[in-house]
Amino acid sequence: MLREILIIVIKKFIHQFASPKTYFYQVNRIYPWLLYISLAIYLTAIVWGLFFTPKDFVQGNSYRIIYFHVPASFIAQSLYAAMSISSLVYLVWKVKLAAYLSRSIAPVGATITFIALVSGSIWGIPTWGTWWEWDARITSTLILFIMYLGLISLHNSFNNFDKADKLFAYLSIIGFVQIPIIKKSVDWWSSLHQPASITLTEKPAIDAAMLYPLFMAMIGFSGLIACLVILSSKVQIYKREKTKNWIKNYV
Amino acid sequence: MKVKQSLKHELIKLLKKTRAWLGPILVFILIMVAYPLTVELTNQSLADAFFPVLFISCLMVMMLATEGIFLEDYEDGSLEHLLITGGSIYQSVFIKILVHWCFIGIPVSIFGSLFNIGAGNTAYSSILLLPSLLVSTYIFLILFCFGNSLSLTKGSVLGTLITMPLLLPMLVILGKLTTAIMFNINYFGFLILLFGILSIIMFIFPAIISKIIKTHLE
Amino acid sequence: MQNSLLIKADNLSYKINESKLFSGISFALNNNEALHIMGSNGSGKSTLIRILGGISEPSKGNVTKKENLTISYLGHKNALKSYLSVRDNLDLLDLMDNKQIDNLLSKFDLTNKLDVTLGNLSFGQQKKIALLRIFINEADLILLDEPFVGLDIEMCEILSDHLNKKVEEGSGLIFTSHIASGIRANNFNLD
Amino acid sequence: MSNLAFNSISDALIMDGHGVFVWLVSLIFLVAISLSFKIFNSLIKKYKSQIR
Repeated sequence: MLREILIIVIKKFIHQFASPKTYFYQVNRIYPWLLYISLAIYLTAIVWGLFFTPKDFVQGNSYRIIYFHVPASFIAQSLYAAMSISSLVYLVWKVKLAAYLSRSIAPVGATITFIALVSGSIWGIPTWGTWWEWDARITSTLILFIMYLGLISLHNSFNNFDKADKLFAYLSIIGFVQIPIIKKSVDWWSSLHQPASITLTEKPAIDAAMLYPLFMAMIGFSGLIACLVILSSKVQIYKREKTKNWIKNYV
Repeated sequence: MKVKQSLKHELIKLLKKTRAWLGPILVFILIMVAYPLTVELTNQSLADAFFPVLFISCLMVMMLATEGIFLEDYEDGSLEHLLITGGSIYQSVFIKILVHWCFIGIPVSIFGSLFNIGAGNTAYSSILLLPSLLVSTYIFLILFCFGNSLSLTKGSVLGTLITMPLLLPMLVILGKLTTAIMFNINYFGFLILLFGILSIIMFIFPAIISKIIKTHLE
Repeated sequence: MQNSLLIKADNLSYKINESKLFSGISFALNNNEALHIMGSNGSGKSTLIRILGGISEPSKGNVTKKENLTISYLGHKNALKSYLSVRDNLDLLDLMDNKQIDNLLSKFDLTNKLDVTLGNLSFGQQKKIALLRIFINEADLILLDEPFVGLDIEMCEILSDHLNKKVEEGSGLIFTSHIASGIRANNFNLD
Repeated sequence: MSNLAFNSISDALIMDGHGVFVWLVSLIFLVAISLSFKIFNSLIKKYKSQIR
């Protein structure tokens, strides 16, 4: 009995706060704060990382690309996870907003994955002497990129948005299987790529002086990407809810 | 609907359409025959390069075999009819994939391991190859069916783009399997891994595919 | 036979991409009743049939059905394979083992067509074969989408007579058609 | 914060010959991120004007 009441309350809560309208107004309020604070953090981290950290013993100064590459590849995967989770929310609870969100994450994710790949390739030239290697980590990031492209083109090829949303959700959940493979691939298969610099469970493999700016860069970059996702989701809401009254009033 | 009826239906549909099952097998044999002709080198290099060619041609043949696998039933209204009259799409999809594997996957696997001897590898490696080919053709079929169901009415370009990322990890495993067979190390580990993958996706994917098809019918 | 509720539509509405196709449709169908859904092209007749059949989800409202309701259905697509022979097609529909099949085939003038590839038959003949399932399968509810398209007058009469008989025997019938038919039914206008 | 890693501006630009790569990557990031902000903003403007 209590459980049923709880479920009803939660459902009400979700439908109240997950309405595109509420989301839209809330997001508009936090957007400028988020943008400027994360921009400040990111720029500080980059300046710190590029000019004030000591140079790496083995890789020389080229290691400074880490401050761009690592946050980007981390975000590329996290965005995919976020997209799958919100797809799952859409399929289970039929929350429209979740579908908008997962659709709007896809182009951002594709961009970030692309620049992660490119920066990785450029980093590879001075350190490994090759810009591309068919090793597991790089290949799986490429897979991630193709996955994003596939999702976007799948959604774009249907005129009926409801159908497109559902198919998108199914594909992104199935593609989620890729994420653990990407995460673990470095450990499973011997490769050129170094193991992850930072893990939650173990002591970081790099020096503290290099680590702090890296953490800062990650936080700042996440904030920036969150801003991009917000913008992208606003595009989706404008596109999909354009017949609704509240949005006409808003504009 | 009873399983036996579904089986009968899928058998009629596949067998009476000769090009649907004979075509892929013939293409496979053609690749296997044509490939040694294009390699004008010693027998040894032929044997070395055989496995990648074999796996890729298996992949391509399975892609051919699943081309428009649900499209026909979708367009003539059979799926709609099945759903409204209370049939199970899960069962129909499961059996459809199984029947396709029996009539395309099994012959291709057998021919593949026969051609393996022809390429200069040992008969023992052929015996090792056969079960892994049987399993991997089934996995390929399921994955291509998934891609095809998503891009049901939108053609094979989209389907391929969607399926490719799912296939690449599978190809990596097959690449590792090649070394395992060549040097006979940890072969059964990989075989068990393949069986594990198959046993999971064999039952889950038809359910997802049937959900996707229902979405298309809406 | 006493009246029992077969299917009930409650305030159905359907929209594609936020544009409304129809809204506020309610009706109930008992057995021994027939319902003729009318409407202009694009008014959502087929969609309504598909919603009743349980394929499409209505955007609002819901459909309640009798428990274990069996449905016999023919959409505007025939669900036949043009590359198979007529016999194989009937096999696919599990009609070939039925006792009535020979009788019906000779009534429809199709006995000598059994081994002909379906694609070589005319549109009307194909439609007759597709309709065989309606004549043979026993079901609580018969759902038909444009059953009279492509049929000659004689066949139209046979079909109407059969459907009338079925309704009298206790089935429910819902069909769409843009022509007046010989079926005794309540009319329901979508426009 | 540690000390400055480079003695002069030209040192910081060249970075022992690795400067090309580091600055190329930073340029790519700058362009990609600002371009995506710009694209999304212009899309929002477009849809807004459509609704009006």
